[in-house]
Amino acid sequence: QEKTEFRVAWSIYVGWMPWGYLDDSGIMDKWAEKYGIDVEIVQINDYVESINQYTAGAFDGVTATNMDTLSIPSGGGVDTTALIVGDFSNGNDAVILKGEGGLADLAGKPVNLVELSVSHYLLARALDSAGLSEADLAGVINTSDADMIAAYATDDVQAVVTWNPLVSAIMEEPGANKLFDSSDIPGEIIDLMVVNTETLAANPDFGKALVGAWYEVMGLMAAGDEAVLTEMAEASGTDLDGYKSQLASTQMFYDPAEAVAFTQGAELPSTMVTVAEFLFDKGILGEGAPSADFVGISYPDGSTTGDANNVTFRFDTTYMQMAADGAL
Amino acid sequence: MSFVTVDNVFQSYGTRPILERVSVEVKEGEFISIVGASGCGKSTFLRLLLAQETPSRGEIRVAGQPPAREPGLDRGVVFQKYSVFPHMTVRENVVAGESLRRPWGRFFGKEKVEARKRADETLARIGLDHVADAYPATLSGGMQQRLAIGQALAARPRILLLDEPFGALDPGTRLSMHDFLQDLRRDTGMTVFMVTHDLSEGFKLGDRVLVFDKPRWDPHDPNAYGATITYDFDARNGGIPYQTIEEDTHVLRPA
Amino acid sequence: MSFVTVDNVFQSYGTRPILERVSVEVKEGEFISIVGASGCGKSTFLRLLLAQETPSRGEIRVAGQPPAREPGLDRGVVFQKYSVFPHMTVRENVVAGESLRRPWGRFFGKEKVEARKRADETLARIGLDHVADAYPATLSGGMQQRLAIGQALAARPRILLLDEPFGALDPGTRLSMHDFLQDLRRDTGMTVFMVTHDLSEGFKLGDRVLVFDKPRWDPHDPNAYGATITYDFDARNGGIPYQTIEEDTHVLRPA
Amino acid sequence: MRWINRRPGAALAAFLALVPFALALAAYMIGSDMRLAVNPSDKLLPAPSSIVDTALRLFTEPDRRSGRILLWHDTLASLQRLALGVGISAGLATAFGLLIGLLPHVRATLAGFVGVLSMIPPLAVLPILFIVFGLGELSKVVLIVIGILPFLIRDLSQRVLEIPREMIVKAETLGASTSVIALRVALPQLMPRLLQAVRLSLGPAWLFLIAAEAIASDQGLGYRIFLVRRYLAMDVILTYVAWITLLAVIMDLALRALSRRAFRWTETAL
Amino acid sequence: MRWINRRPGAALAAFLALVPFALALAAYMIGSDMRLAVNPSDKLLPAPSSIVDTALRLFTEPDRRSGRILLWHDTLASLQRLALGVGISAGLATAFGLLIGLLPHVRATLAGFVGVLSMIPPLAVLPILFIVFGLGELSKVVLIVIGILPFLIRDLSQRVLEIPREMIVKAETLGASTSVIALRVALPQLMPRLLQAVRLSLGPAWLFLIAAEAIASDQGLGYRIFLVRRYLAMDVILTYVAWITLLAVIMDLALRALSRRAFRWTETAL
Ligand SMILES: Nc1ncnc2c1ncn2[C@@H]1O[C@H](COP(=O)(O)OP(=O)(O)OP(=O)(O)O)[C@@H](O)[C@H]1O
Ligand SMILES: Nc1ncnc2c1ncn2[C@@H]1O[C@H](COP(=O)(O)OP(=O)(O)OP(=O)(O)O)[C@@H](O)[C@H]1O
Ligand SMILES: [Mg+2]
Ligand SMILES: [Mg+2]
Repeated sequence: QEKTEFRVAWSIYVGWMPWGYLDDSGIMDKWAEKYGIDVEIVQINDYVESINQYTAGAFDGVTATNMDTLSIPSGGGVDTTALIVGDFSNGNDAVILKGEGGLADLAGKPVNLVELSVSHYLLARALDSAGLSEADLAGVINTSDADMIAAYATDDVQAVVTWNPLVSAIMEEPGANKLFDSSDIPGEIIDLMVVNTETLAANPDFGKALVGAWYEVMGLMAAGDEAVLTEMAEASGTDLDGYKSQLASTQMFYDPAEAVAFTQGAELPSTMVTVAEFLFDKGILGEGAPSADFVGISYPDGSTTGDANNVTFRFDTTYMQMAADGAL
Repeated sequence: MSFVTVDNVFQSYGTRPILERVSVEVKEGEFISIVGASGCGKSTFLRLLLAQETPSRGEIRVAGQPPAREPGLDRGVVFQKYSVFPHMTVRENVVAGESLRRPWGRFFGKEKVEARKRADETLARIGLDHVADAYPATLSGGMQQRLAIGQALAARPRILLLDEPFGALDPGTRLSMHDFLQDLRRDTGMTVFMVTHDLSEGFKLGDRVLVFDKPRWDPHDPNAYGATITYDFDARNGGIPYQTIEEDTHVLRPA
Repeated sequence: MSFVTVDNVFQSYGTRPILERVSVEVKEGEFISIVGASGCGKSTFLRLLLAQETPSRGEIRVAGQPPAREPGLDRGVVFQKYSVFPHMTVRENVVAGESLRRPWGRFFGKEKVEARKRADETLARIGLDHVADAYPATLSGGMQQRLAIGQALAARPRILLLDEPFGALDPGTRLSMHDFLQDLRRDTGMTVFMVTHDLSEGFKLGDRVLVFDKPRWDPHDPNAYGATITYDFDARNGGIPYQTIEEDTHVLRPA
Repeated sequence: MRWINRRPGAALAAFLALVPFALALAAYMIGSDMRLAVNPSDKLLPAPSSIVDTALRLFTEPDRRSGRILLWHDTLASLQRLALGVGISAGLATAFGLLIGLLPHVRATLAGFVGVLSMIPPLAVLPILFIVFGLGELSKVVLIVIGILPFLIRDLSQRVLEIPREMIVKAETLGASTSVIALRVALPQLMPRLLQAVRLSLGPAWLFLIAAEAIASDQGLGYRIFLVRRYLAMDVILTYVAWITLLAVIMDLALRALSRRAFRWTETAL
Repeated sequence: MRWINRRPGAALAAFLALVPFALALAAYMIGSDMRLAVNPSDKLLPAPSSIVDTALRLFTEPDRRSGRILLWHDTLASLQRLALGVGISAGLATAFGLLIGLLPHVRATLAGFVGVLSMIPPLAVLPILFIVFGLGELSKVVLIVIGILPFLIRDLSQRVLEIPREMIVKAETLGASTSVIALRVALPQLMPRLLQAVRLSLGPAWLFLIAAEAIASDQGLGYRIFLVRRYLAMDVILTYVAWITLLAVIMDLALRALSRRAFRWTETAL
């Protein structure tokens, strides 16, 4: 239904820091005013909680990865549209071993990671590439991201999978050995701004305002505006250099046209199928899910993967295209 | 004419009988002392008089009214402990004797001023005017009990029930409390029931002394039977019956 | 020859004097009753005798020994409450009278069997053999105090201190406890100090009755001075001094 | 008659006791119905029937991957940690409670320190715990200990101080040394209070257990709840929460029964 | 002389009280030195001097972005939530405590329910709380309330039940109705217990506040700790922990002083 007040949640992560900036700087308000609506941007510390809140209907949009969008809101029957494809991880996520060795040496070792997260997915892909499976490990130990660095410092921990800024902090420790990172599977871990499909359909202005504000900040970042970057760096708890190094391993789509091209690319459907299979294998798609194809995903060209009668995850380039065309 | 009528009252807790066949008639204005061995049911009898409990059988009527179902304004009470409100000053405690019956439990405005004046008169009479603004905890045991009696009287009950009111006081204080109580009685002519452990106290103050004891006794099960009134002495004639009783005190000894 | 010597003892709490210039000599085997108004320092005096507290000035010697610094085996004590161990059975309480001085507080093996036998004898003597395996909480007040005294005696102290041992008992039980205590004394010939609120009890049991009171009195500050021994009666001659004393009881009345 | 003097009969009391539970259930069912009407695959408030299905499955069906029934496995792991944490705390608290309560020197030394320790929010110092105690079982047990020990020590030392001085003096006159007083007089009287304090601290103990399991673990009730939160499996979460609540209630009742059994001497006369 | 009878003098007592703090500090300094010797940029146990530097900075230097001194800002936000949560709980607990303690019918209805509620681990139902109460200030306050209210209700209703029956009977004989008994007799006597119960529940209240702020917030002491925990900025964390501890100690002392002031009637005679 139509409305004029919207709430969007975001959590702290390299590629999502612009959401904090466009709220603080007033850019969001400017764009919202332009379309005669009101958008509240809410920062939530706990990433999973932000997605849960969105799924429960407390927010109209949320920042999430492609994988978590598929498993939580889409798996939970909330029809969700990927409004903005902001970046993909290009080294931001990594498998790190304490000491010398390669992927094969993970066999028989416990691995600490946030279970069922993109880290878990990355590990599965890494093991795949080395011809191993999770069963070859001594186990995966669910470890909160907030405590990953402290955990790494203990003797119990031999290998971790995690994301930035934790990766850069851990790599500073002597002996940290990066075995595999997301640059080895480019384009598979995608950071999105997803919104409720019905809300978006009823309120196109909401989509326009969000996209417009986002790409204004993208422009500033692309231009290397240090004041902007510094503010983002500090909001994420690090400094300019730290933030820049994180950005280096993030494939940001500063230009909406690039995002459109990526979303329309032929790789995306096969990536999503791999992700769905991973989720099904872990039992995340729920007990009602008879197969990995339970949830349908549609793509900009109208094609779908999974159950075409149960499409709840839509990649839609309409609004990014408008930004690319300067039509906002 | 009988003012308080106790008619064939039984009381048990669970299956255990405490009181059996208790019947007694009391005239208005009489002072009844109640004595008996520890645990024989004296306090229970007082609770029944107070209507705090309902007897298992039989009934208790006051002034011919139907039996009361809960404690109320017509019966005042003073226990050995906890008979004044610790969070109120001495004066507030006396005012509470009149004000608690009000919807908010308080007086307001002019009424309040008047109630305080009446309270101060009562305090002067019971000799507590010099500590009117103190809290009860700072008073000696004797002063606390004096206050408790003053507070109970401020509500103008028709019957006053006292459960070992002087049990925790030392002998000197006790004697002065006797004088105090006798004076008050002279002034008000109230009907009083007083439980005491001290026979001489009972005879000194009472018009009648009721002795509670178990008339039947099962040596294998001491709790099989309840107590009843085994003696009802006329005690008006000073200390004389006390001498007579002395020979009978074995009924007061615990088995 | 003096067995217990109290020599010019003062005791204050903070700046408040409780006892002043207390001196008294007691022969071995004497029974000393101590009376006085509530709060005048009777229990304090007993604590000093017990060496639970050290006097601010003066000293207390027993059998010519240097003043004790803490309670020990030579002084037994019974308080009004809390004088038996609630978590031990009646028999264990009596055994504890002998065993607590051991390194582990227990007897083992043969010693244990013997101690139990001795305890059962004591229990028979104090009339508690039928409840040997009960816990104190299930006993009446009188039986608890009898046990407390039995336990104290099991340790064979040279002096026995009693602080209102019968204060919480009803008159019947009290009388039988008097008999009990008098029997015990005849058997053991112990030196006893007993604080009581009941003058007649003091005179009945004691060889001497010490009266504590404040000899000086400041009407503006009732706490300015401490109490001392104002009378030291010879009470051996039955109840006769009691009659004499009656006229003096005003010293026992609280101000 | 005043309401204060009216007592419900046994039948009415039983009925009244059920009312709030029935109301809570009804409120849940209405909420769940409303959400499911809008989105039939809503995960937030699953229908009671589907919770029951899930619960049955969790309690009986082995996990596909490991072949173990995870719920029992998690329960065992958590109870073990809880028992260890609470047991160690109770032991330490008894020792420290006796020392602080009985010995003025120890009291002067430790009372203030324990008071300040009890004010430190344990969750905030987790990283240090990890380093010192590792990430294994030990750190979870230690978090529980750190979480409840200061409270237990404060409570128990207070209880020791409340033992009537008369009783300790009596023991002294029977020749008891400090250690005999501690072992034979104070300790037995402390035991019922210990059970009571343990009952009180089980709530916080569960809390810290869940927090510890949420942070680094591969089994346990708290682990599972926080894991399935990742896909909002409220049916699983609710089952686990109900199960934890049931366990907590059972433990509480068991401790109460134990306390009545073991310490008959605390019962007063008829 | 037995140790049980030996008392330290005032000077010795003061010294002894400092000993454990000094030992703790020394242990920290040694640990820190050891780690820093191996890795000079170790973050886990920063040198005390660098903690002091950080603390000074946190307390005095405004944040560049917002121009506010974050620590004061966080403190204000957290204290507000804490005060609201504890205040609301205290109010509700007083009302329910009076009702449950005085009225047999309410007791029959609610006592069991509150008992079961108090066994539910609040952290496990966090997601539901956030959905029902939103993510604003309300949900943080509500988590505190849910965390401590059942305990407070149980404690206070117990205290009401402990009011000597004699006193209530006395009020009845003075003609007091149920509501007058509640307001004029039970309530004033409950107040000192309420303050005491609030003191006891401040610890859990802090815990829940920190947990709530860790999940959804953009200011507050707990938020900051969790934010910087990702970078293991132990200097900041330790400063915040020390600050929280100090605040908790001050609150505890203040409540104790208030209780002594406000309820002079609880003091016994000289
Ligand atoms: N509410 C109750 N439930 C069960 N038993 C009770 C109850 N109240 C009292 N009793 C028992 O009833 C008996 C009589 O008690 P009551 O208090 O009337 O005795 P009493 O004569 O006043 O004794 P005392 O002189 O010690 O005050 C006692 O054995 C007591 O244990
Ligand atoms: N440890 C203490 N610190 C301060 N004052 C004390 C202490 N112990 C007792 N007092 C005070 O000393 C005075 C004497 O107390 P004590 O107990 O010796 O009196 P008592 O004669 O035994 O009175 P009672 O007949 O009531 O037992 C009392 O006013 C009491 O308040
Ligand atoms: Mg009685
Ligand atoms: Mg005394």
